[in-house]
Amino acid sequence: MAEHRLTPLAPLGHAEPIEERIGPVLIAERTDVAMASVATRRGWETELAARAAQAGLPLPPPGQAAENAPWGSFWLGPEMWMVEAPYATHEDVAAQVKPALGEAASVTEQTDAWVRFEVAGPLKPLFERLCNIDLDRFAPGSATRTLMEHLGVYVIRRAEDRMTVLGPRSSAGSLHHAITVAARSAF
Amino acid sequence: MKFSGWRVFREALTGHRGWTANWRDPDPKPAYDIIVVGGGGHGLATAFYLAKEFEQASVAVLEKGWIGGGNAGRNTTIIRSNYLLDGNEPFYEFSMKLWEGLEQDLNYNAMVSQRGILNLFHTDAQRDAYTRRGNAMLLHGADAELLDRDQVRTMYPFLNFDHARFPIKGGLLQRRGGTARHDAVAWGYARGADMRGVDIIQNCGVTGFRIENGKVLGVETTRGYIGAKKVGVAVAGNSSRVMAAAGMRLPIESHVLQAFVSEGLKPVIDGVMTFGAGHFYVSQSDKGGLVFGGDIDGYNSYAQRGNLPVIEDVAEGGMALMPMIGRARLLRTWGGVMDMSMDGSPFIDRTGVEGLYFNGGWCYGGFKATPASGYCFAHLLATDRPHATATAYRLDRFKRGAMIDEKGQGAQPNLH
Amino acid sequence: MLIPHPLLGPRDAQEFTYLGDAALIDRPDGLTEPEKFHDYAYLRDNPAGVHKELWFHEQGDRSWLVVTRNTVTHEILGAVLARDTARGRGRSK
Amino acid sequence: MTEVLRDTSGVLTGQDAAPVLASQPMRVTGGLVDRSRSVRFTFDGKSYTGHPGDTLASALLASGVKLMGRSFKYHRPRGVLSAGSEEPNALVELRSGARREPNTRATVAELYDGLEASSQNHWPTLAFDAMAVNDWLSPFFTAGFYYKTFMWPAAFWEKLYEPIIRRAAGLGTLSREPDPDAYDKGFLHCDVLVIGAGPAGLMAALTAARAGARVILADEDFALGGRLIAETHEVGGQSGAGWATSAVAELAGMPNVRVMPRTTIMGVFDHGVYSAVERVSDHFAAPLAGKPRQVLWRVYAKRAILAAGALERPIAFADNDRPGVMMAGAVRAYLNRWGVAAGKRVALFVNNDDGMRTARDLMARGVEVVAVVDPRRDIRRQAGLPHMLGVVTGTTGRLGLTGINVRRIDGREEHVVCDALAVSGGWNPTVALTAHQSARPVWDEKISAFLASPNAPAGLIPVGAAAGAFSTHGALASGAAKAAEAVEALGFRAPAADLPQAEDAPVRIAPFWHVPGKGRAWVDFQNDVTVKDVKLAHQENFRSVEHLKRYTTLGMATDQGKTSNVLGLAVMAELTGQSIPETGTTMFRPPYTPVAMGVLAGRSRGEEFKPTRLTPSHKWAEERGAVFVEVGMWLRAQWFPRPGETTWRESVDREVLATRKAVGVCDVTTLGKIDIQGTDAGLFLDRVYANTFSTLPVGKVRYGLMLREDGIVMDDGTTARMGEHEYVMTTTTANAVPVFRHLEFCRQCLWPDLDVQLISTTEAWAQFSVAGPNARALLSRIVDQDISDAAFPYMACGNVTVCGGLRARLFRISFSGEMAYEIAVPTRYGDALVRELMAQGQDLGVTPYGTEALGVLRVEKGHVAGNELNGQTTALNMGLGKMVSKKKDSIGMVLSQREELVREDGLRLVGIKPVDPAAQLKAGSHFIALGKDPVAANDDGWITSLVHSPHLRHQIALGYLKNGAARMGERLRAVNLLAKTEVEVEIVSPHFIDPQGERLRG
Repeated sequence: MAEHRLTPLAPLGHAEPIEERIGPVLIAERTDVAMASVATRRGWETELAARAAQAGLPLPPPGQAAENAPWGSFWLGPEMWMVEAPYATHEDVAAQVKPALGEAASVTEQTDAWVRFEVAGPLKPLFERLCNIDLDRFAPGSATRTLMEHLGVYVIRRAEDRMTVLGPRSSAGSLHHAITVAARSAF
Repeated sequence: MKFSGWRVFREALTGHRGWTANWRDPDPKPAYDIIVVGGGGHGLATAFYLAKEFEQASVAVLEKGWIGGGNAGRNTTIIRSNYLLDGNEPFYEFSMKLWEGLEQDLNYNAMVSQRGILNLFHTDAQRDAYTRRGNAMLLHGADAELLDRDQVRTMYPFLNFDHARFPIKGGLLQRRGGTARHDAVAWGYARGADMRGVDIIQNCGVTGFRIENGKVLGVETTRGYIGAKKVGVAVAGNSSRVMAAAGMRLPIESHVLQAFVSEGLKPVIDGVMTFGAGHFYVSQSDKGGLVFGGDIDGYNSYAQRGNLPVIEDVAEGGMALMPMIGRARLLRTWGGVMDMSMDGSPFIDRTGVEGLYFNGGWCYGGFKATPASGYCFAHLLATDRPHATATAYRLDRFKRGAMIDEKGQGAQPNLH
Repeated sequence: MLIPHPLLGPRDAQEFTYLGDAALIDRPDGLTEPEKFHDYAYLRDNPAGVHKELWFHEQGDRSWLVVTRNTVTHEILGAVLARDTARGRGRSK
Repeated sequence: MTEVLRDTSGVLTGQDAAPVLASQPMRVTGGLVDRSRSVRFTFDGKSYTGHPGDTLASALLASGVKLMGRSFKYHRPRGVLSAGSEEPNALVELRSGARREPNTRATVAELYDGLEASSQNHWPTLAFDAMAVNDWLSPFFTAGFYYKTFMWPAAFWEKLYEPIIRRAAGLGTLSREPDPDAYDKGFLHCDVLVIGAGPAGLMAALTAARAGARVILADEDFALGGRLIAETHEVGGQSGAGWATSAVAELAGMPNVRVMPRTTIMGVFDHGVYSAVERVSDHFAAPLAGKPRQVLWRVYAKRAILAAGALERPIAFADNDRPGVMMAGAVRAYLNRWGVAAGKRVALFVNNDDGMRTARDLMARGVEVVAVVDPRRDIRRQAGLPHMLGVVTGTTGRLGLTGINVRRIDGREEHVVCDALAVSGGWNPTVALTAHQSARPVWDEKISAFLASPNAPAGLIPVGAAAGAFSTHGALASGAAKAAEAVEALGFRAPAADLPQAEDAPVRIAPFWHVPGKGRAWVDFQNDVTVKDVKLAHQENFRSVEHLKRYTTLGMATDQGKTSNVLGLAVMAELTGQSIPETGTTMFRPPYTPVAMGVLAGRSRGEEFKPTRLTPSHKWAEERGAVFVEVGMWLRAQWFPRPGETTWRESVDREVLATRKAVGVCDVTTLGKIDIQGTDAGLFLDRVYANTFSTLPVGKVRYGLMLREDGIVMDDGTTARMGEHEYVMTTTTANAVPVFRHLEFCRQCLWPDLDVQLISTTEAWAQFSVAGPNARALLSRIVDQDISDAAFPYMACGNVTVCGGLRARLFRISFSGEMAYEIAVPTRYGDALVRELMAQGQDLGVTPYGTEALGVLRVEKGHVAGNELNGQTTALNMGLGKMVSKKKDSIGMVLSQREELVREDGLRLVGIKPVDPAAQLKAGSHFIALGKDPVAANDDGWITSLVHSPHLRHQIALGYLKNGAARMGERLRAVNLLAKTEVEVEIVSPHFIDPQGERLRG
């Protein structure tokens, strides 16, 4: 962690991220993951694959997420991925990824662009009220971007009963409200 | 036959045996001086004014289905002349003046009702834009008033003033705006034109034009060839389809616009209201239904029906603006095919083919324009000169850079 | 409506933003053929029937797609990445 | 689910025969209501009791209440016609206060304890309605009479006639209060959606589910079984209701099945999207805490089985609308499902065998059947039935039926005393959903009814009565067969269905529509459309079905013509002498039944109408008591009031002056930021911007002007070159999204092989403008590196660290005209950074400023913003024409040069100041030359942006003026006709302060 005298604020506006249990689900705000986007430079497709593999960075196919500690990643769009790593060790993750990929990729810091909610519990009754994904066809390891109460979000299914929701940080409050209201309606 | 209260009274006493057909169903003649393609409001109004104002004795209206069955019978019946730009405002104000005398013109009660139209604003920038617009309206001799929040609240106390995401800051009011009974407008023009000798020919679809040496000679139809000295096309959403038969590409896309009506309710909304922070506008009909709508579906379409997202979007706007509407029930939805132009404004113009004239590009604003559109198209067809209020509606305006873009959205029809 | 995304399968049209006729891919060159810009920017075939059109997966993977759709029935006959269509029409740099 | 699984044994045996309660005189034995419990409710303030399982209609009928409403136009007394959602007559206001629901159909309102209902559309009372005078005036109030009168004198329409008509409009009344209940929405996915849980639907669901498909079974009713629970047919050797109960039980127990009672499929949309409304709480007095009243489900189904059954249609004869005249099927439903007799002496008027069931069922319960009137000559008489070959020519009884007039085939007329008349004109398959995508139903002679068009939506498959298979066996068989086809097409293997035994009576019907004669025969009961009105429409040439509907309002009531459309069409066919298919067909549009607006909006209402975006400094600004303003989805600090300041002007003036004098800080995070990388990034920018960027040195920023392809300005902002192949573009707050979309279009569709990658970083960085003479002094206390003018000159940019090592980005750019920087840190530190800036800047006079001061500063400097970039103006209009490079091809370059856009005398951006410094201007005022009339011909332009400049101590403005560049120093009037004010103004340069820009470089 860089040494400096500024103290961070979590997206929901508190010093620490907050958690809430509603019925069987736990909805937890998380700030301990750093993220950067990785986009293939034109003509460097194979080279990027090689360098990523060497660096242990998984670059999953469309609609998928992958993990290879300390790295995680999910597909954003054609030739573009989001790379995740623990914030404690990779605060400036873009700077840490770029050297490994060099000219093969454009790398952009994304960590604080997003609010991250980890949702644990029975997912279907909650998410069928939130977004248009067919959970029966959205197995663990699936990742997609979709709409949630007018907001563009990424949903990544980590396990049968665990989902990550990434939303625009500035709308953290609205997104949290949407998820909790849906939970109260569902359970 | 002249319609009047006395006539209704007499017929009531004699079992209504005296009423006759509102218009004939003649077979097409071999040829006419002027053929109007399209038996919607604009086509019928054009025929009416051709006969009444420009003494044209040989006029036919060709309609592929039943008259008034397109957008004339599918709109939300709003009339207004609250436009910003010089190219538009004189035309729509002319239309408003024609509306104001329509019953007497037609001897038909189209229920023109000037209960006012209120455009709400929610930001300072919107207020500035409406101030500019209101002043433009007044400069053109129309009426306009700028209301503040409290004045709006006195008018419509049930709007969401206290818990709104985008609080109401005021509104631009045109008291002369309002509604008219859309079907009756088409029927009134049809009856008026028929009485003046116009042949209204239903179930007669135009399949092509006979053009020789750059001049139109007549039209091929599902009921055979019909000759004509001049042909005026006023087919709204089908403009591209029909004009393609004359070899023309138009600055127009066809899009579907949905409209909605609630169950009949005792009167709550007197005039017309538009929400400034979402896609929702509403009025209440004389039968009690809330008549409302929102944005177009947004994709090219010739289907007279839309999809669910727009229905939800409109309902969200309605709930945001007037949360009492939650317990009113949506009764019916339908769709019309809009001739969305590249700058959101219409065309009334000659074409590259001599004797072939075009009226279209009305987007979702065609109903309020019906009288002036008919009058100005008749003027052009009869005199070959554009009417003074319609000089800007030229097909070549994009070549010259003379767009009439009220919304400032540029050459993307679904944004207008 | 459901758009058959070539990479992601069927996706609700609500995730997309519509632009218009796929002919917008064929932009003329501003220096060598300025006279073509009026027709390019303003005239449309606007067919009643099969239409190739541009949809942007704004709430998805940010791909521009060329969707082939019937404007009368709304039936969708296919969808491809606009990038591939553009290359197919000779566009490069 | 418990109520749909309620034990139904004894439906036939009537073993649970309860003593007839005085309070429920019409209650007979049997039925599915739970007689062990009583439910209290009120109608028009009077108390009644019913049982769980009752609807409001069945409970009122049981209590002997026949009169439930008034018709729309003539205010005729109305009773229940049907037993389902097609009901046109028995409409009530349900609940009270803010929860009042007008036009609620008593036939589907599930009874709950404490239910309040009141009748509608009458004055003063239901039994005595003064408005019934309209009925006496009906000879005048024919179809469309209002089109022919009220025209003279012209002014009277709006002043007199229309207000009277409007006062009479509508049926029920809105509360005028906000709907207090919550609504929810959701998405469901399945292989097969089964619509309707009657015999066909249950059999289809069982078949599909047993094959392993994911099945959703939806029915609008709260009790599943459809006609099986309204008839006395046996299925598989047990009661139909019994079989339904076990079928539902089996389905409810399967993991791949979702059984959804109280769920109406309201619409069929493109590509297999169905909308369903689930009434979660309408059978309670109020929803439970946190729970919605209703849920709108968007159902994504690969196939849908339409098992919606059929609706019985009336026969038109004189005064066929009196309370007590009911559909025969409804009479059976009330009898068999609810244990309610429609009357003590019941007559029938039918044109098909189905009607005779009614007589048998009634007699089995000991209800007297006084006549079975049938126009068919070839009927199969049944022993013990009082058959009468003939027709009903009229009825008697004002508020309730007292008798019918019958004309026998031999011409004999007689009056039959009865208190209920069961009518059956045959059945219409419920094909509404198949027509939602404009596929018109087709007439079928065999059953004298419309069936689904072959062009119905792909994957929507009608079965059972909805497909014209009216017998129980036919329903079960077609349900099983079509469901099997459907799932096998989806790759499942359907096990052979074991069909239970059931009746298979053939359809024996002779089309019979109306009884000719004097008097009014109703076609549309709610809208009071009679055969006479149809005749008049014909006479006046409103013959096309659509003209007929619109002219007479046939089928436009809350029931959308479910019981009236086909009858009206048939009458028109008789008049034109054409066949029904030649005359036309009926169309249906969504929704299938009326839907509460609230559920279509879901949670998007009030403050949750749209998401709210907060800036990184929001919490801090709140603590400072900032006033916030909506900017798109954002909430931004508008100004920061200080104690003692009484007007917003005071605060804003202070913020502006402090910024110009010392240093101000403003959160500018809302500006769009797009990260643009790649070896072709510079080339890409040259094409999307009107000016050039490939020549911009690394570490420098440049102002960029972006055009639409039509040559109009789309957006502006600064773009910084952070590295050889790395740029950061900023957009206006409003255009961040459309600009990104546009750039992706250029990248993917126009130049797919350019090496350029884009991603938005708007929210990743908290960015603050630090402006004013002390800006550098303040920032040097924050930034760890040297930012002296030499090291970091005007328009420099770069990566730095702040506060001892936090990575940050610094841009030396100015929107205010002052020496200014924009400093960006990772968003989570935005709050800390602004607090740090305030703390470090104390002695430097640091002042936070909001969007109002921002506006004043930029107008003083003459920078354009939203009001000038309104999508109608060119670079030339803004005085930036020279920025459009003609040397390179860029988006909009060509079309920006069109004749009308480059006119010398076109609009130009100008500065405006009032000649009298004390004068008050208004944005949106138009320019009129001195001495000229305020008319459009003299309109020279308008004021776009107006502020008070504390710096100059008077108002200043920007505006567009015809030939403005050539009119510096000219005096004009700024006219605001809306407020009837005008102010003399002087046209000046838009750069009110520091035109040379020394301050910027200082």
